[in-house]
Amino acid sequence: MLYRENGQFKTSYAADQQIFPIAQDRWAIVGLLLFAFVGIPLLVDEYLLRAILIPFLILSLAALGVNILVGFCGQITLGAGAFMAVGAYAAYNFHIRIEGLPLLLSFLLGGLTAAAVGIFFGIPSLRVRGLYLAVATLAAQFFTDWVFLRVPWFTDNASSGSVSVSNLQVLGWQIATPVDKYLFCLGWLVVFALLAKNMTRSAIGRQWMAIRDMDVAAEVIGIRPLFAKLSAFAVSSFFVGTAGTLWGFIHLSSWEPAAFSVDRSFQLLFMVIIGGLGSIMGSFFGAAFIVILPIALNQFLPAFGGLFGVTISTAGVSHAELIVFGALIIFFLIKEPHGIARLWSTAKEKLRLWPFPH
Amino acid sequence: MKLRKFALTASATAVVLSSLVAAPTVLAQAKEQFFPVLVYRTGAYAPNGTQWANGYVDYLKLVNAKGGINGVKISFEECETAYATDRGVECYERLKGKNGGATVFQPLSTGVTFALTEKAPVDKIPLITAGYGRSESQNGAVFTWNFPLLGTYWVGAEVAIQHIGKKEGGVAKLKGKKIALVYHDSPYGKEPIPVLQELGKTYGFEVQLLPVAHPGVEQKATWLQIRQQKPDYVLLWGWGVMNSTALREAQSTGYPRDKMLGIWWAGAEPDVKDVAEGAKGYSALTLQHGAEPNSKVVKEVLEQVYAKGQGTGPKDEVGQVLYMRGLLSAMLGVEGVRKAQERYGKGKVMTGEQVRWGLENLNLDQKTLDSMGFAGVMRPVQTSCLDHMGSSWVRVHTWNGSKWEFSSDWYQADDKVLRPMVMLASSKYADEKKLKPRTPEECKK
Amino acid sequence: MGFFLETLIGGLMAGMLYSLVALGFVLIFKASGVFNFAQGAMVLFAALAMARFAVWIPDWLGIGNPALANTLAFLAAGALMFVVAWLIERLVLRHLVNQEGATLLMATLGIAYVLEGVGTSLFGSDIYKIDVGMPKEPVMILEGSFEGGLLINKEDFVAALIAAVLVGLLALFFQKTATGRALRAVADDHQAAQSIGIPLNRIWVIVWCVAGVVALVAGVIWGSKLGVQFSLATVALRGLPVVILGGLTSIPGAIIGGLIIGVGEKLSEVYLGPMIGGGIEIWFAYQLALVFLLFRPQGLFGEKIIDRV
Amino acid sequence: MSRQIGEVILDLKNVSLSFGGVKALTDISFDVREHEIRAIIGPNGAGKSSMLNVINGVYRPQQGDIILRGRRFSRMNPYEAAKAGISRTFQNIALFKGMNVIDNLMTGRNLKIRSNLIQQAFWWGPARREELAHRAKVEEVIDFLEIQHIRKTPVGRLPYGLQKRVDLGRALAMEPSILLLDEPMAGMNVEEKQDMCRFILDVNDQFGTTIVLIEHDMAVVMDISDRVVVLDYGKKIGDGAPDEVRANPEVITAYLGASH
Repeated sequence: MLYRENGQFKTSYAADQQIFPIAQDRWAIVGLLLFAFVGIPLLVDEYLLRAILIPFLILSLAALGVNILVGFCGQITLGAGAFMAVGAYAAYNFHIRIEGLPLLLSFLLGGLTAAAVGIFFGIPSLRVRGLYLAVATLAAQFFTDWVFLRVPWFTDNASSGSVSVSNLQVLGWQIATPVDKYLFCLGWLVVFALLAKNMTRSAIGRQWMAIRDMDVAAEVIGIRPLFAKLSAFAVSSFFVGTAGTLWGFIHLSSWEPAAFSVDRSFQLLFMVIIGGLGSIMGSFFGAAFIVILPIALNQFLPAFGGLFGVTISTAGVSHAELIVFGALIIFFLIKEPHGIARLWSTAKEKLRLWPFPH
Repeated sequence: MKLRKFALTASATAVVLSSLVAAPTVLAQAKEQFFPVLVYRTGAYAPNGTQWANGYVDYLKLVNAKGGINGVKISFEECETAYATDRGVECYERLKGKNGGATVFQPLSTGVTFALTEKAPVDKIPLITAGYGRSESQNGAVFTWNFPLLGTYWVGAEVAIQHIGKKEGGVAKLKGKKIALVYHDSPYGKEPIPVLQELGKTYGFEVQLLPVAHPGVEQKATWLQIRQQKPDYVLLWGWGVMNSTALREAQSTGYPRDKMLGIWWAGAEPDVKDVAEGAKGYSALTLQHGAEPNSKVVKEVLEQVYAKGQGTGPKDEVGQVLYMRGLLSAMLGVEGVRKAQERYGKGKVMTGEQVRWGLENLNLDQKTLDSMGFAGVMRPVQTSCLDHMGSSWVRVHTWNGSKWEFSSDWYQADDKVLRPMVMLASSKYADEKKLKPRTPEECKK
Repeated sequence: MGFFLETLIGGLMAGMLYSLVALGFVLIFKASGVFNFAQGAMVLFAALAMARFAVWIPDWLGIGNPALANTLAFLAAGALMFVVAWLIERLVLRHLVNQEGATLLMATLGIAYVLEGVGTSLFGSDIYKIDVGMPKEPVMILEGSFEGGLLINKEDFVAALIAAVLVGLLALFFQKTATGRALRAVADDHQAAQSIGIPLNRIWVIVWCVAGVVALVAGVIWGSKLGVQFSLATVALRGLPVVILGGLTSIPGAIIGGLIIGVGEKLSEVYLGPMIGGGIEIWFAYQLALVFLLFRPQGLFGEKIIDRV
Repeated sequence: MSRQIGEVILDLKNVSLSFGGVKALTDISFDVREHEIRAIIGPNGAGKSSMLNVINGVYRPQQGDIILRGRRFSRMNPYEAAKAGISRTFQNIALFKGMNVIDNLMTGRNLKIRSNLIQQAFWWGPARREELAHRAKVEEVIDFLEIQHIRKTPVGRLPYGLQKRVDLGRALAMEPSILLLDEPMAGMNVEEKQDMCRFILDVNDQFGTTIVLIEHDMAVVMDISDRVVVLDYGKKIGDGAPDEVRANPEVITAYLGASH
């Protein structure tokens, strides 16, 4: 009954165009942010931070990027992993080759490099679309896999081809403990999520969505497909690229191209599909779902089997994980093609009317 | 409303999150030494990973059946990594604090090893990488928590050249020869390259590099190139299905199998059994042991574990090459604990830091090994603070169409060649990471 | 010259196998507009079934004759693929009629995961052998014409032949039988086909069954070459550039595309690879497909897409 | 009517268009004067929609010129056309289904947006001001079309008639000088048609917008248009004021004749 917008009249367009036009939502988000910045570091142990929360934050950022391209602009990509790799390796090279370059700047430059590469691999989108484009993006994936394995310059001639970083400092802040890493990723994500939201609610976002929904009509209105598509590729790759830098620098701190393989690309695509195409919020839901599901299954299935006196082997769990994962994807596609975000907003609609059904 | 929604969300989150960490920690108080087991029983590398894991777990079960480590029972938990680095890291994070803290990690993946090398010093948990991992981590002064026991890839590469040299009738005869390296395109496969190139310069042979992309099922072009270039020898540095594919392609392009020499990860039953006759004459290095179905320790496993129906894998695979590798790896970890107990108190549960001391002061002489049932399986290992490898004995075995047979004497890697490279690479690492290598004095502590 | 020919022939034979995988894609796409990412998982599943049945069936029935055991295993695996096809239509596709291509694509990715999981739980994740008596040793021909002669891989040759025969049979099936014609009608226009009384659901089951059989044949060939294990699922990724090059809706496209990709990647790896470090064939195939796409967005033989406003 | 019909602003000269050998338009010429309502009629498949598509550059004619305010284009492209002030609606409603009404109309303001991507990302300075200004403009269109109650509804959920109105709204949001309407009244009931007629006349009257219109409903066409072009099988068979066209025998046999 408390979740109502009655009485909250908008007196200006500015008020109507806020990200969260309903006051309760604004408070909830403030609460959530407070909890994330203050509560979680106090409450949560290292395992949760390192194995779940940090990957969740970073993959949310990547999913956000993929969602911009797939969900908002309608260009399917199976090569997101490639742009993570480009971001990570570019940032690595800026980091080690330019003495004294601030880490933040390396990260941003990594993202920008990814954006540039993204534009390049986005060019086919001007000619081909849909499934053909999806496969074309795989070309980017396999090509970058190869480049970072094979061109020693990118890995600073490391004999093994694996690179590592340490002693990360941002503006004098040593990012060493899991809590530091968590807070850094969280801060980064909050900023970029805000930027993403702003883009999607202003002219550029409308251009992307117009191209997605009806590209001929968009062109007739004066939206240039070239600009709209390539800017989506650029922004998306930038996001995905910086997620890659965080994944490499902050999460793994030592990585090889396999960290950004085609499996990662599929994983990111699943996140946006399950989370909700064309929804900022959905990217978070999707990332949470995909990060937690396998770990949860891993922990629950043996315990669950134990209840019935069945020991489920490690292999059994992994197989079950594949099956459950696949089945859930299918289930979502059939039951809720718009993903968890839609479930969420339906629930909110219901809540607004509760306790009256209509 | 906000409050209620918030409370709901928060409690739901709390339930999910706590269930993720909580459950088994309750049991942790028991006096048990916890061995996390990172395995891969699914995915592209499962056929090989599974055998290793079975051997590893069976040995832990054997130790328990025999009363534990001076009375301390071993507890263990598997975690599936699927040979993927990020999943390996997650497993590490999940298991490192469980059941009173992890004793030692053995990730069985070079990629995971690279990632954990950064993390282990912070958590103070030793990392045993018997026969894989970073070659320069032999230097315990810099890599204080890594233990590439029994051998590294550089040892493998150096011995491989020794063996080829011997077959040719002396390393001097290698001049002008051409040796191709068919390798898994990953940190694992790239490790031997610097040593081969170095030796190539010294002895005057040419090294031809032929990378094979993961998972290694597409090698037609590689073997066409081999057919064209006609290298005198082919070194096979593969893992999983890549090995058997290489042998099949060698067969179908007619490259003589007896000119092929594999690393010890390319010399086990899953690699050759389906190629059977087609792989006859193919040789591979061994990490001391081969297939050892007749060794005493295997008999013990069969009697004390399998006879009671507690075996982890199929009985007929007990004693196969990768099974033995897993078993040996577990043994090394257990012996590290045993050694640590000598110093820090017998019958107590050791911390990771104490186990590191144990691993650094490992001294398994032949008598001890024989008494543990490893007679004929392996040779003595003695580590120190500065040498985390302990020994570099290697034999070669050859597939006769139905089983592996030893076909060479013992080799030992040439320290004169490898030591400078290890020192150079590890000091480069120390510089990058701004680490101060341990001095001999610090070691004594 | 001899070596060039060898590479060329090797590429053509590898290409024929790619065509076989690509054919699975094309069949399903033509009839239902589904881009079936699960084709690789189907290959794995079928091969696993075949490999295990070939061991189990003699055990159950006490058959000693390996040829008979293989035949029975093949039939059993084929029957299993029919069941799989039926289940896929029943449980998944039926509920996703008229969804967008992207949704269907994701659904097949889900199917792929389920098939991989079910396959490895039912049949195990070890490496298994399919032995249908393929010749393994190479032969040399034309030793008089070229120095060292031309080496022909008999196994590849037989595999390519089988693939070619299967492709031929499928073409006949599509052209000559009533079911084939119905399938083509569905491919051209779903609604029109339905309106003249072609039952869409049945057609889909049939086409997935056919794709299942194609997967089984591909699985047997690849499994016999490489051993049956998890990596077989990745052959789907090898088939993708082929369909892109050939066009998603064209059976001849799948064949020609397979040959072009096969030859292209082998030649590139052998001649271009050493210059830039090797291991290039996978991405080269994709780039090759991409370059073609830029000039012909619908693939070599695909139907031209015209926008209507 | 108070409006003053002006000079020729759009002139099509000898336009021919074919698709892979099939002729859609053959050697068609006609002009459009400023502020007038110009109708294109003809039986199904006469090439009417193709004609509109040529005018705003969706299709590229093989031959012929388009002269817009004295500038000669041998081929238009949609972006150039939009910049030159041509906007249009679509026969099969080409709204952006994933967006709500306001956002659909806001896309119409796209060409007038000056702030760049970075400014928009930060929702800062000019970007924010612009967003508000354009929103105000869009609200005017909403008021004009009387669709205030559905502003925040996703267009996919709207009934057909309203979708058509939003389609018109999006075109109006561009503040076009020439508005191309492709069967704006197809599929509507009488009441909706009357509304739509009123909006078209009001647009023409209040904003002085030149209108090129395709419509099937003869009564409507004859009522509201100033001049009519008749196409049949891609050829022009008549051109002139409604009454003239009605009297043209060729038109009667080809088109009107078809109805008896």
